Amino acid sequence: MDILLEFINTTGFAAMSPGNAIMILVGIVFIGLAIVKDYEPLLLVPIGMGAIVGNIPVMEGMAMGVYDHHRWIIEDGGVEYQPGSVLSYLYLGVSLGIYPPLIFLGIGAMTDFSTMLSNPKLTLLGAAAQIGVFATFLGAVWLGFTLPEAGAIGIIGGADGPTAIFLAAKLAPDLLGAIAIAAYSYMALVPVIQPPVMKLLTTREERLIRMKPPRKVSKRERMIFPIAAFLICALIAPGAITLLGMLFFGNLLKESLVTERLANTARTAFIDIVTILLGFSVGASTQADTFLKPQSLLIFGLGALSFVIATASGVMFAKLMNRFLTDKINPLVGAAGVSAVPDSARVVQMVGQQADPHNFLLMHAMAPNVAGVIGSAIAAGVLWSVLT
Amino acid sequence: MDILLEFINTTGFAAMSPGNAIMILVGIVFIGLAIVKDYEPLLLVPIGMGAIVGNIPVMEGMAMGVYDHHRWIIEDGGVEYQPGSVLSYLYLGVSLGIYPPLIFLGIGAMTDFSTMLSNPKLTLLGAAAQIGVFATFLGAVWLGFTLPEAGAIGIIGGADGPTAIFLAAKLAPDLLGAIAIAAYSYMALVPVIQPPVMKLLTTREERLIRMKPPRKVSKRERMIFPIAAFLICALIAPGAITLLGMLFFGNLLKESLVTERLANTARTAFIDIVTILLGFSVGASTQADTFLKPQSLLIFGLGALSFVIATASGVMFAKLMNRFLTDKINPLVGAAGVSAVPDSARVVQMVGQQADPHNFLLMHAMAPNVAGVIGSAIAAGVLWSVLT
Amino acid sequence: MDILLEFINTTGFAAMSPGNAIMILVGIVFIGLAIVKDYEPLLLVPIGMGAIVGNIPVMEGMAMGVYDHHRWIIEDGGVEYQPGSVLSYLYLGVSLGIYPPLIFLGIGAMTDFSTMLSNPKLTLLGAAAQIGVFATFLGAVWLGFTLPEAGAIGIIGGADGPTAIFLAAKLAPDLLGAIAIAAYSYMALVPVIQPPVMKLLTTREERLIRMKPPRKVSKRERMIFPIAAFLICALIAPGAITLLGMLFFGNLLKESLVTERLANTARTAFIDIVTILLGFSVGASTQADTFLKPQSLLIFGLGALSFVIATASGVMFAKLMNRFLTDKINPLVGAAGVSAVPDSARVVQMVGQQADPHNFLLMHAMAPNVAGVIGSAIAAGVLWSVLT
Amino acid sequence: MYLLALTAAAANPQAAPDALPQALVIALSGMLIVGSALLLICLFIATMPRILAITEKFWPEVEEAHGGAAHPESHVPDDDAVLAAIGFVLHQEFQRQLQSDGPA
Amino acid sequence: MYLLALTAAAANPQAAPDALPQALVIALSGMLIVGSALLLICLFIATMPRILAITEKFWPEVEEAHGGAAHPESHVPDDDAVLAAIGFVLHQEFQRQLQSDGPA
Amino acid sequence: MYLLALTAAAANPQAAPDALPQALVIALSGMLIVGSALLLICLFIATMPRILAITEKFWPEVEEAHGGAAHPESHVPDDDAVLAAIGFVLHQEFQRQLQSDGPA
Ligand code: NA
Ligand code: NA
Ligand code: NA
Repeated sequence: MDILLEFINTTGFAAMSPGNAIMILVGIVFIGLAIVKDYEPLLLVPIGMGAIVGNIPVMEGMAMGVYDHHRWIIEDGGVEYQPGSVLSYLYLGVSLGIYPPLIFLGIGAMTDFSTMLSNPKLTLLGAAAQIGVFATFLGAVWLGFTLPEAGAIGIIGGADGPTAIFLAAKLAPDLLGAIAIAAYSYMALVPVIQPPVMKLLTTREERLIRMKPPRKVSKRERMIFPIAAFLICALIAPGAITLLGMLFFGNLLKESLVTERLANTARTAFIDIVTILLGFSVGASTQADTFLKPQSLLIFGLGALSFVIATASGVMFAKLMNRFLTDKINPLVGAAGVSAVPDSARVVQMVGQQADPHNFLLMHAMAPNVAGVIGSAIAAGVLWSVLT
Repeated sequence: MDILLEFINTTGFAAMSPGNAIMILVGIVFIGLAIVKDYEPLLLVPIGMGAIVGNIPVMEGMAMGVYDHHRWIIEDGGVEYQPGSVLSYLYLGVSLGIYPPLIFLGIGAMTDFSTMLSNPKLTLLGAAAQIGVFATFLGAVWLGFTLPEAGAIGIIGGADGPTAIFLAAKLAPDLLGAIAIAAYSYMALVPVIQPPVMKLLTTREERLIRMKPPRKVSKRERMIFPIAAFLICALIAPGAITLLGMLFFGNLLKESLVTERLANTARTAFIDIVTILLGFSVGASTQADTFLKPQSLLIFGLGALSFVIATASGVMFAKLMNRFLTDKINPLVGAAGVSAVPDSARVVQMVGQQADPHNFLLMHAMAPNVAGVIGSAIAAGVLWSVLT
Repeated sequence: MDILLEFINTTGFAAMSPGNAIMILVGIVFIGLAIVKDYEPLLLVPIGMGAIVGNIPVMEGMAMGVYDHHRWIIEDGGVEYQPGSVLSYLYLGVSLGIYPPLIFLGIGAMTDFSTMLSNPKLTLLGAAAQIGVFATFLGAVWLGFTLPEAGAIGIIGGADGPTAIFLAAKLAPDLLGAIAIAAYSYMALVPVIQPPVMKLLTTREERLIRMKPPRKVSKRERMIFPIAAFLICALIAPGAITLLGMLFFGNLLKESLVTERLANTARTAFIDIVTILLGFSVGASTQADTFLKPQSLLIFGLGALSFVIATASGVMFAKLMNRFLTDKINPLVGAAGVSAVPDSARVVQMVGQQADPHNFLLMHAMAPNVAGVIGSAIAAGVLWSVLT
Repeated sequence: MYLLALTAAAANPQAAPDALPQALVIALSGMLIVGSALLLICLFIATMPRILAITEKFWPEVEEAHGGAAHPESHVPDDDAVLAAIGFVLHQEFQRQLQSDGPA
Repeated sequence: MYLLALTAAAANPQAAPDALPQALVIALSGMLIVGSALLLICLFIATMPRILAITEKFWPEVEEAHGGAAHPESHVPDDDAVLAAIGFVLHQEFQRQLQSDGPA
Repeated sequence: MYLLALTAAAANPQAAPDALPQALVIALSGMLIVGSALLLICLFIATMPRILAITEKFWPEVEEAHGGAAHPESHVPDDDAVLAAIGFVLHQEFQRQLQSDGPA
């Protein structure tokens, strides 16, 4: 009968803490939002299922979670390898920062920089939105986080999941779960957060501005761009080499026209595999005891703030630029500078059409949108260089 | 001339042991069965070729086999890394238990639980077949294997290759090769082993029973199922989290309808890559000197026994259930509870049609078939929890 | 202001050495050749972009390059793991020799050995071309390289990128970058290097020889071939097990006809992923300070020599064989023995059509071409066995 | 089955290792756990349609077609689409045949 | 934004950690770097067409169509199945044509 | 080739490292091994059809068509190619229709 009792002890019903139950509910809500509202399902479904799996309480001594790492111990003058759990191996791609650059490879192989090439001044809007990153960084320092922690929290404002994970793994591994969840949550909530800010800061006349259709960009321009843009970014901010190297490598595979099969795999099977592993293991890292802390709430608060500031900065900078331009920019387009590709560009389109159903801003919004990805990666590179 | 002699010494002809020759023949037979009889070719071809490659005798000092692992040694007060062979790195996915859950991810993304949802009582047949697992476990203990070894041998009766490898890697790494080969061999031989047992235990009248066509299952049911089933299984048997987490994660990717591209990659490129690496490195682990032992023969004998018991248990349990049911179950369907998806379901269909060519049991057999996968994973989880 | 200065110091403009600038230019030239001349684009684009990324100068203390490896250090009697850079993890597949066999798996799943099976004597041309390997090996010894280094340099003459990387990683890791770049450069330059040698060594009459169309090869022959050929090669040269095991495994997946889905993944998504990672990390390993040395120039010189010798040997051996044959071989076909699949076979076709526009040598050239792949792998196996 | 094992052990008591009684408890409770897990799943599945029938009133299942449409890159063909197209052509063809047969 | 943060810090000076001034410099120079990188990219993009217009005279952009054609192995389609289907339809068609020609 | 290397070494005997004789043996035996392996493969291939001709009598090669048909999931067809083909057939069809309508 002892063994039967032992069995019952191994079941999870007894060990289930309220925290675990909350996190399992959070996971279910994530999956529900993905299915019902179609918010970033490729991220929320894996993260949600990961959160459910990661919060099943396990008997002491059974190594099954993401934090049950492999170890090397010294025994009898030799080094003994002690294996970790399966989830801990999958999580290595997160903690060592390997998955994010591979995701960027696939994003590069998907991204069409044409609209940015045809209207270069929109690039600046992608820079303006990074004010959200640095303002949040300041806020986090002010709230008492250390400088590296604050840097990792600030990058949530970059609205770029892989970048946030990459920087958090380097600067504040303990906060990685909270930062990743915050980043992806707000990226999913872009259609909820951005519209009020955008409407508040623009007049109806501004929202009605129509922009000139983009010019046709030559193949040669699109081939040269990834190499040149990489060199510019890398020489100015070498900390961004890994992320931007992969992003522009992927784009070169696409635009070179002679490596189509590699580009195709990078943007399908390869990015899908990495997305599955990244999402699931990030989700599984949200074990209640490491995740449910006051700190995490602060991080969520700062994250929301950073999205608001980033959106506002993009819109305001577009209005500022309009003072000097003859071909006016519709300031809504500035909101796409936060990246969250392609959701924030879709939001721009939607808010624009509420004012004028015949105004198609989507294509124009893609330019600051992809520029925002580059901007956030540079910001991450800068924060990494200075704070390590 | 010394060097020329040395060359001749490095060739394999001299070093070839009878054991190696036998295992190479076994590999060729596996490939032949796969090609001529179409028995589980996706597994037998990689395992067969792996067995051929793994049994080429290699000169002393050349590290090329799966067991030539990397090591860490202490030298001058520092830790020095000594690389292993290529095959040893591929084999890490087996020995650390990483491949099986990834295979389960793909299986989940392929599996349609609809028939099980439409006829829930068939689920119990998937439980009954696990009697094969525990009976074999007892048999192995009786034959003198240690408890953990017996657990790993018993799971052969689960008729589930990835589950067997996963548990053997945890409980009895030394027997992994034999257990994996036994599991896959008998899965391939399901069309040979099951029919006599099924015919012996059923009357012609029973084999003629027709079952009601399954009702249509709503999308919502199929979405909720993977999450709910995972929670039930994980809370009762936390040891099954890793395997079942991935299985139901894959199924959720499929059924959520918003992550179709991830589900598609999980069930094509991803599972194919892992299948290639798993099969080949398991095959290569059957080096004659570690594989050709009396123990292995015992394991093969117990494996055959467990398949017979599992089949019999499924059929008998179906007959038992019929005593209480108005809508009778065709007891042949019980044989599909051993899993070995989808082969044992096909066997049910075949044996059923021998009695009545117009009786279509395939769809009904899929329900205990997939329930058997869940059942074996739970059994593995239980054995792992208790025996480590 | 100190921090601002520090920022400026972290930019790459200041730290940029002339060597880095040269290597970045080399990378751009590689990409340009791939795009404009269509020379081996699947390799030159990743290598080129890798060379650009790897030569961005990074601030002291930021671990971002391929050589910033993970380490294990002893601290307080325990072993502490110190992570490496992302690129260093991707580079592990190169330095541990894992990528090349996986590439061979995909090549095997692509390769049709039919023409070789229908005209077996052409196989010998693939052996003759390996004279380039051993002659270069002698040349490198003569120039003062150590025996292992010379072996790794000699294999450039095998005209097979993965084989060269595999052997260099084992015998001369310090020269890997130079050897890999030399091998891939000359493979790309096959259409430039081979034609003059081929025309110099053949008369117009010889170039006009037409060959009999190959006979139809049965399915059964194609199924048996990979297993039998592997056994022959592996028993004679066990050092070639890893590469040839994977090559013939891939081919068996293709020819068995029952594992088509695995073969398909091996020759599409799987090989593409590995090609991307291999090419990019090999490119990134060409950091100016390790790459721009007099040694590298010597290696490039020897590499060019070895391609010339290999081409000449193939052609001359074909002429030698013609003395004993009734069905004459067009000696141009001998040049395809250097492998560099399928470029050198295309060169044969091109040079042949310059003499007679209605002579189709491509199919015949494929036989020595694939035999050359096998030959180089055996040569690598021999060199590895003897020189470690 | 357990009887079989027990009988076997009883028939050859000296050979039965000391671990057998412990193994028997493990086997029985293991089978119990597997059985109860699948029984719970069975009960859950059986109940689910009734629960959904109630929630359906408050929150009807609309035809959620966004999944497919929103992610066109996820279509890795659809033999179905191909078959549909072929079918369409054949249909056209047969229609034509009928029409041209008609007047003729 | 910086103002906002500054004000906040000023309003609550005791709470503001010592790191805030340093953080402010980091934030300002970081924003400067991001801005200048994207400004450089913007200027580069704006200039590129003009430079290419000059090089175009010496090295015209031919229609480089080799990309797709040169790598037929990347097409994983199944030409055979498709061709078989099409073939079947065409066959049907020709049959019909023959038949309808016959009587006519 | 070996001659060339030998000559080179002979022409400059001081520079030739001590390892050269050893290297020469390695090179010669290496070439021998590569040659004999490929010769054996060549002989095997040449013999195989004759052996198969004998076994064929006892175990004839049936048309094993299951490979392709049994794994439809491996077909990753090209929608474009398919659509193009369908388009072609429809075009043919409409052409025919026009022509047959014309005379009618
Ligand atoms: Na951004
Ligand atoms: Na099972
Ligand atoms: Na070669």
